[in-house]
Amino acid sequence: MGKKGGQVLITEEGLRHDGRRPDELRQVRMEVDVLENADGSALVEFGGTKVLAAVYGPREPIQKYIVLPDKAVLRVRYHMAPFSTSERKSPAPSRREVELSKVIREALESVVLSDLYPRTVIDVFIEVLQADGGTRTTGLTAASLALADAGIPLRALVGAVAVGKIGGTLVLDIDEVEDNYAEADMPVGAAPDIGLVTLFQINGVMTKEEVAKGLDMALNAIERIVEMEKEVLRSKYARVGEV
Amino acid sequence: MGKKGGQVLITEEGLRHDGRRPDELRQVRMEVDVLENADGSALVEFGGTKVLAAVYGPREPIQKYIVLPDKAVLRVRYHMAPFSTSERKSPAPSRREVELSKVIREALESVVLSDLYPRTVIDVFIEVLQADGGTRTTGLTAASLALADAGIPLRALVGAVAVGKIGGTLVLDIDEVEDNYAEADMPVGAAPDIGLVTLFQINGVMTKEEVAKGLDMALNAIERIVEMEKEVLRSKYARVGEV
Amino acid sequence: MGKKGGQVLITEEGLRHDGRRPDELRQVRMEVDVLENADGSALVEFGGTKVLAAVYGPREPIQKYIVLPDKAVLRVRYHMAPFSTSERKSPAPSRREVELSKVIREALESVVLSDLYPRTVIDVFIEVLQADGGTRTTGLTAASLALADAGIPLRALVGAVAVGKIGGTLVLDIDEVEDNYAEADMPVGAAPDIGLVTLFQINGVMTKEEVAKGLDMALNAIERIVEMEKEVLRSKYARVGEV
Amino acid sequence: MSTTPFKIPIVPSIKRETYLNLYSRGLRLDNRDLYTPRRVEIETGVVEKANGSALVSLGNTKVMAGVKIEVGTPFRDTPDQGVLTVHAEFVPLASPTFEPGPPDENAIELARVVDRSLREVGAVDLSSLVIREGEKVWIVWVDLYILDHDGNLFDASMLAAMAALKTASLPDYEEYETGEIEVLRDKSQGPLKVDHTVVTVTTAKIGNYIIVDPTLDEEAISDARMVVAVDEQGRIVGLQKTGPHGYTREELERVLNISLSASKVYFKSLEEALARQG
Amino acid sequence: MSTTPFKIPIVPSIKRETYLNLYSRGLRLDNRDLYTPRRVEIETGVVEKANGSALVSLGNTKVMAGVKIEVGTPFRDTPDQGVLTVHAEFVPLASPTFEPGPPDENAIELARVVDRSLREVGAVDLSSLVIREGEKVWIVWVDLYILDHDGNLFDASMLAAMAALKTASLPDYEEYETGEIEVLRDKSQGPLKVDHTVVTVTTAKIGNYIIVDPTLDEEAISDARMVVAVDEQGRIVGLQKTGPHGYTREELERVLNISLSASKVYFKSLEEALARQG
Amino acid sequence: MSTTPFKIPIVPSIKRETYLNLYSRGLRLDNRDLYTPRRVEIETGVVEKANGSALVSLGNTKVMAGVKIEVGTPFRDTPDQGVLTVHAEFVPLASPTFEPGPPDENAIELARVVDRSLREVGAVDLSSLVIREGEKVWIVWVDLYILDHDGNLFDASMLAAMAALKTASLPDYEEYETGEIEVLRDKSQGPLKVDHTVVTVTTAKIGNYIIVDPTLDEEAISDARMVVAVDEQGRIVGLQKTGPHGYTREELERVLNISLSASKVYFKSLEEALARQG
Repeated sequence: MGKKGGQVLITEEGLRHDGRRPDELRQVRMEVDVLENADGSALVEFGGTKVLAAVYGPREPIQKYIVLPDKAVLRVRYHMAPFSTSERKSPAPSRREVELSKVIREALESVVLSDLYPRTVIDVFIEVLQADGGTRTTGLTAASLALADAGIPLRALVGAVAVGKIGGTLVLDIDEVEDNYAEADMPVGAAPDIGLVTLFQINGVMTKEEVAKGLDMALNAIERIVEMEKEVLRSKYARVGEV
Repeated sequence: MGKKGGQVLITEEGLRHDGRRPDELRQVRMEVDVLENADGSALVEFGGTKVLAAVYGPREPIQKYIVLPDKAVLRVRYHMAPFSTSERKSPAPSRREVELSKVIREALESVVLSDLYPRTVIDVFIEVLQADGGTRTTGLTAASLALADAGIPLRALVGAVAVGKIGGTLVLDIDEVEDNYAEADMPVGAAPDIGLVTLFQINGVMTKEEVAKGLDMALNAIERIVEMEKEVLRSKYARVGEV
Repeated sequence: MGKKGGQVLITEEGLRHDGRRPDELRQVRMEVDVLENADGSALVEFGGTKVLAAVYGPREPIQKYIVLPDKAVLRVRYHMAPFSTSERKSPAPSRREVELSKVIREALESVVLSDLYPRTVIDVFIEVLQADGGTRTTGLTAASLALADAGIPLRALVGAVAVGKIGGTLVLDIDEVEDNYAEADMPVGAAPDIGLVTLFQINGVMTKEEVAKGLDMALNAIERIVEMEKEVLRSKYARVGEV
Repeated sequence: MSTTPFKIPIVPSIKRETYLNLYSRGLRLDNRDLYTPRRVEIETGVVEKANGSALVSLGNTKVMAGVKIEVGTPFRDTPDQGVLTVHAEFVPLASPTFEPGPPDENAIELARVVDRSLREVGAVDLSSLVIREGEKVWIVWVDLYILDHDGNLFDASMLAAMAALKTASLPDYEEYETGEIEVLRDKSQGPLKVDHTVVTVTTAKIGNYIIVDPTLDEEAISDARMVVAVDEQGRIVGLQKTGPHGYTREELERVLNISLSASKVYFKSLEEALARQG
Repeated sequence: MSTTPFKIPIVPSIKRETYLNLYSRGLRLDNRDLYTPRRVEIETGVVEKANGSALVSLGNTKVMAGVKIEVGTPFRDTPDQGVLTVHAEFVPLASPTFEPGPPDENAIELARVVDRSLREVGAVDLSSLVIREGEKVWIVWVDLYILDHDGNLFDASMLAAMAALKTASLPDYEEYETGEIEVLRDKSQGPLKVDHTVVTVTTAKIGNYIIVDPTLDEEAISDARMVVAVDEQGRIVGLQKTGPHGYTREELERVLNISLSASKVYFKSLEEALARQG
Repeated sequence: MSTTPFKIPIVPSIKRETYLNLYSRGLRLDNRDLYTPRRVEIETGVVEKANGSALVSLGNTKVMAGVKIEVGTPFRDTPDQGVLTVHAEFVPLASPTFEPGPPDENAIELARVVDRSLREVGAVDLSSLVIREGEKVWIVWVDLYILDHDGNLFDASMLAAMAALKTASLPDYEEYETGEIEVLRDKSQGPLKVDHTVVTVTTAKIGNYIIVDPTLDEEAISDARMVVAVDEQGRIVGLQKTGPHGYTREELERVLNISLSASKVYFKSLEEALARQG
């Protein structure tokens, strides 16, 4: 039952290697407006995973030919700092980073009201400062906050979290140790206020029933994550209001 | 007499390792209109060598600055599929592929009536699916057919074949095994209807007399190859006519 | 006192491994107008170090977007020939070459009267043909000569030389052997006629007093170097005048 | 950096209306119903020089897969396993929008989804690919070559990869005293050991409709697509949402059901092709 | 090819006048005097996965440094020494003018100046980094990550590099019979051996004024800058003139004096931060 | 992708007429006849750090060749041979049309034609370059550096390569107990073993004329060019048609005759230069 390489991943009491219950998130920390130059920025931490996101735009791109006549073009870069991983990561973008940049961009496309800004680009830069599992979901959450912080009109906020399957048990928000031994990893990103799942992947083997149960766990948690996002944005605007 | 590495390349009877006579082509197969999206396409096989060519254009290029005011720009890419060779080939273009793209483009420049389409590009994409000797000549033949299939006006059709020198004997249409042991390899491409040789290379050591004799062999064969091209194109148009 | 790896770098008499005194330059050779196509060119040798520089421009760049409305853009490439170094150097630009291209460009920016040629570029290409220490200073000297040879108006000519610190002794114009054992290397480029130091680096450990003394040595030598530059340019124009 | 596609022609809304209208009557432009893939043709052994190969047509979409098996070094953390690598090329002859150059984000996504779907379920038995543990293993290269693009590259590519792998043979080798391994390309040790069969089912969401195996035109008007990888036991062995829009919770359930059901068509096509080959 | 910057907005001459006016009264826009750096904040241990790390704020400029220590091969001509490598990324979130892609000439110059200033004085004891002479040594990677650019990246980067190195610990390892080395990332052998402390002091020349620690606005109106690296003994351990203009002989003397004096502020900030960490 | 050159200025047809007119009288603009190359100057030993070097002027065309000999690994299929590698750089100082960057198709074609012409006839005795069979051999790098481009880079490059190779010396080496080889760059084992001398003769076809050694202006108005490599025995050891147009069967015969005849001029220049060199 989830015991590989000498590591007990789920105890007899049903607790995880770090003491969490199956449906428990790691400690989540969110902060917005953490950078000076960017139009919007956010730092989001899920346990040991730390991700910074910054937004520039809407602005005119240097390469004029990439604009669209009827809406803003969204550009997203998901990138890992060389010191963010166990072994030093080369700063050149890996195939994994290329794929995740696309997956995160497509998870944001439907919430950004890009029709309001034709002939511009909106740039979202995501930097993973420390990777301990769930970097794409943490990155998507940070990107959503940074977009809101930049004042870009959004249909809804997006939150994200991964569900893992370990020794047949579904667990929420898996960390790197768990991910290494999981039978499946299912990252989910959603905008609960408009009822849409905008990021969805499965890596591993699951039954249809497990997928359904995992989706429930993830969506439930995402509601709480998006509530936290709202709280953080509210307190920022409160703070701004006070000045 | 052409016996290296335990391989008898020319028997006492003057036959080659696959039973061909010195001036015999491998089995040649040609087909046009094999792809849906391309404006013209062709698949040509010389024995185990299989090459696909596709033509797009005349069309406007994305990079506007490459056009010419008085004629179409011809762009040719000769490329080998990673699985086409004995050892897997990296898909990044090699120096050899860069050179052969140029050699094939220059072999086509004089037959394409590019003056008819100023400010456009005509793209010719050649993919070697299986390499068993003579890929450049097979590729040029396929490109000629694909251009005709695309309806691009041509001064004449081009056909091509290589002559090899093995143990002092000149042989037509050498395959990979023969090429590995040949003293020289002489690819020739020509447009017999206008009497022009448009591709000509020698790799190896030959006397002036051998070159002359080899050219005769090649040009003789190319007449037959171009006849086959015409036949294939005729039956296609016949077929189209019937519809 | 400067004796490492069995090599005596400064003798008891205060002479260097090649017999020079501490404040003595290597044999310097300068020639201008050595290339046909370039608008200006120069070959400069300091001992075994040989550097060729060529200037094209002011001219319109192919990429139109790089121009400036109020002055010429200066582009400088410092590059080493593959055969210029002990071990063959890959022709792809190294990080060192990128940095030195910038350092040399910035050493030229203040002497080129670029305001006279808005919307153009001036290209300076520096090729190190043989590297025996002091290639950046020799390159800057050659670039200055080539600019003058191209007829580009300059505020002043630039000359350059490096000072090294070996076993505590400051020595002028260090060569590669000395550089390998030096405690510090201080390349200096200056335009004596307008009293400006335009290239200045220190690699190694020096006291403030050593820096001051080294600067004196370098600037003193640079006056002589610039005199040579003028002489070479004068005889060229004299020659031209005679024709 | 991933960028909103800006080169794609804007689809006239009239076209989308036409399609939606058809869907409302359970029909499609090519006379299929909403949940049936196009005609599948699978030919194997098309490149004799490869250790395995297949040419798959899915309607007008054509994908070639070639399997090459070479000797290499195992990954450090799996010294007792061979290596499986999937690579995809969108060669420019396949579409007016493809350009020469290194794989773009679409080609990379395609290769990685196929790769993960094979890897996670252990489709190829990597432990059977060890020559000398920790030192020399077989590297299985699967190269996907898109030859004609009329939509749904995922399903066609996965079918091609699977057909090529299931008909691939492992080359023999000779080991020299120096430890050097020479591959005997013309001699086979027997078939490559493939433990599971995987297909993907791609559906597009267009308005409120979920349709199986979209054509290029349908992809252009779709809101999003879902690629569901399924093994011969009906387990989900991979999944990727792709495209700009989202799905409701209820739509996700429908997509899974439709995909699991449609997967049977692909399994049947594969079986028949391999039996013919057999 | 190095090109005159052409994307930088032209600074209105009126702005420059305003600054010069302030300088003439010994003042700056942010109320500093000419020779005092902005407020320095140094936080270490910010990335637990790195062997050493630091986040430095110099006014609104923010730089993160991460030290990773890996096993590798020594250079051929120094078989008895480990390797120190400094790399800088101008990540695009730090400034509207930074673009994704490989390091440009500015990032390369920054990394190389920091690298040389550490290397030439022997700041890190490379001889303590040998595992098996000529074969296996520790490679110390210092990655500088610019997070917010408000001028003077050199000084902030050097402080971050130094703080990360001085708080870095060397991982333990296990040596197998095969000679293979496995890094035990969770176990430490003790601190990395750092023999010297280096800071850089960047001054800008604006008109006739030399000012310490320029902001981004001050860099935009400056004629040239000088980066002077100083060690704890007050020795000059590196120097780089950067920017398009030149210096008179007399200005160079002033710059050196000002820099040596200002270096003490940075040394104090470093000491305090490391003591707190202690 | 190879593209019809689009940056080259269109040659006014009047210019072509002028040249054709001259040719009809057996003359050229620089007073040569149709079949004589320009004045050849060959200087060897111009880069002392290289193992061999030469600077060749062919009229106003200038090419430098440097030979560097390093220790490396043989190709797997030729364990008993050293390696010869030819590389060409069109450095931007040579022509207003050359740009910095990796070699383009013209530079690659040039290098490959020179390489093949040397390799196919066995000009350099590769079997004399083995240090330890299958493990360590000498790699001979020939780097062609175009310094001034006034047409016919092929012939000038081949002359430079040949002069550099024929004056190159093989460095000595020391073998350590570990098997490591150290190159003793300052000591020579003796000359590099060169068994054959090869030159190329480039002709241009302009209208009905075939002319030897075209200048840049003549290349611009030419229909096509032929590069014929010839060895000291008068054998054809390589050939490359280059340029957009074709040749009749009869023209090919003429080209071969003209080229074989003109090759003698180049051989003589080479011999004289090498004799002078001693």
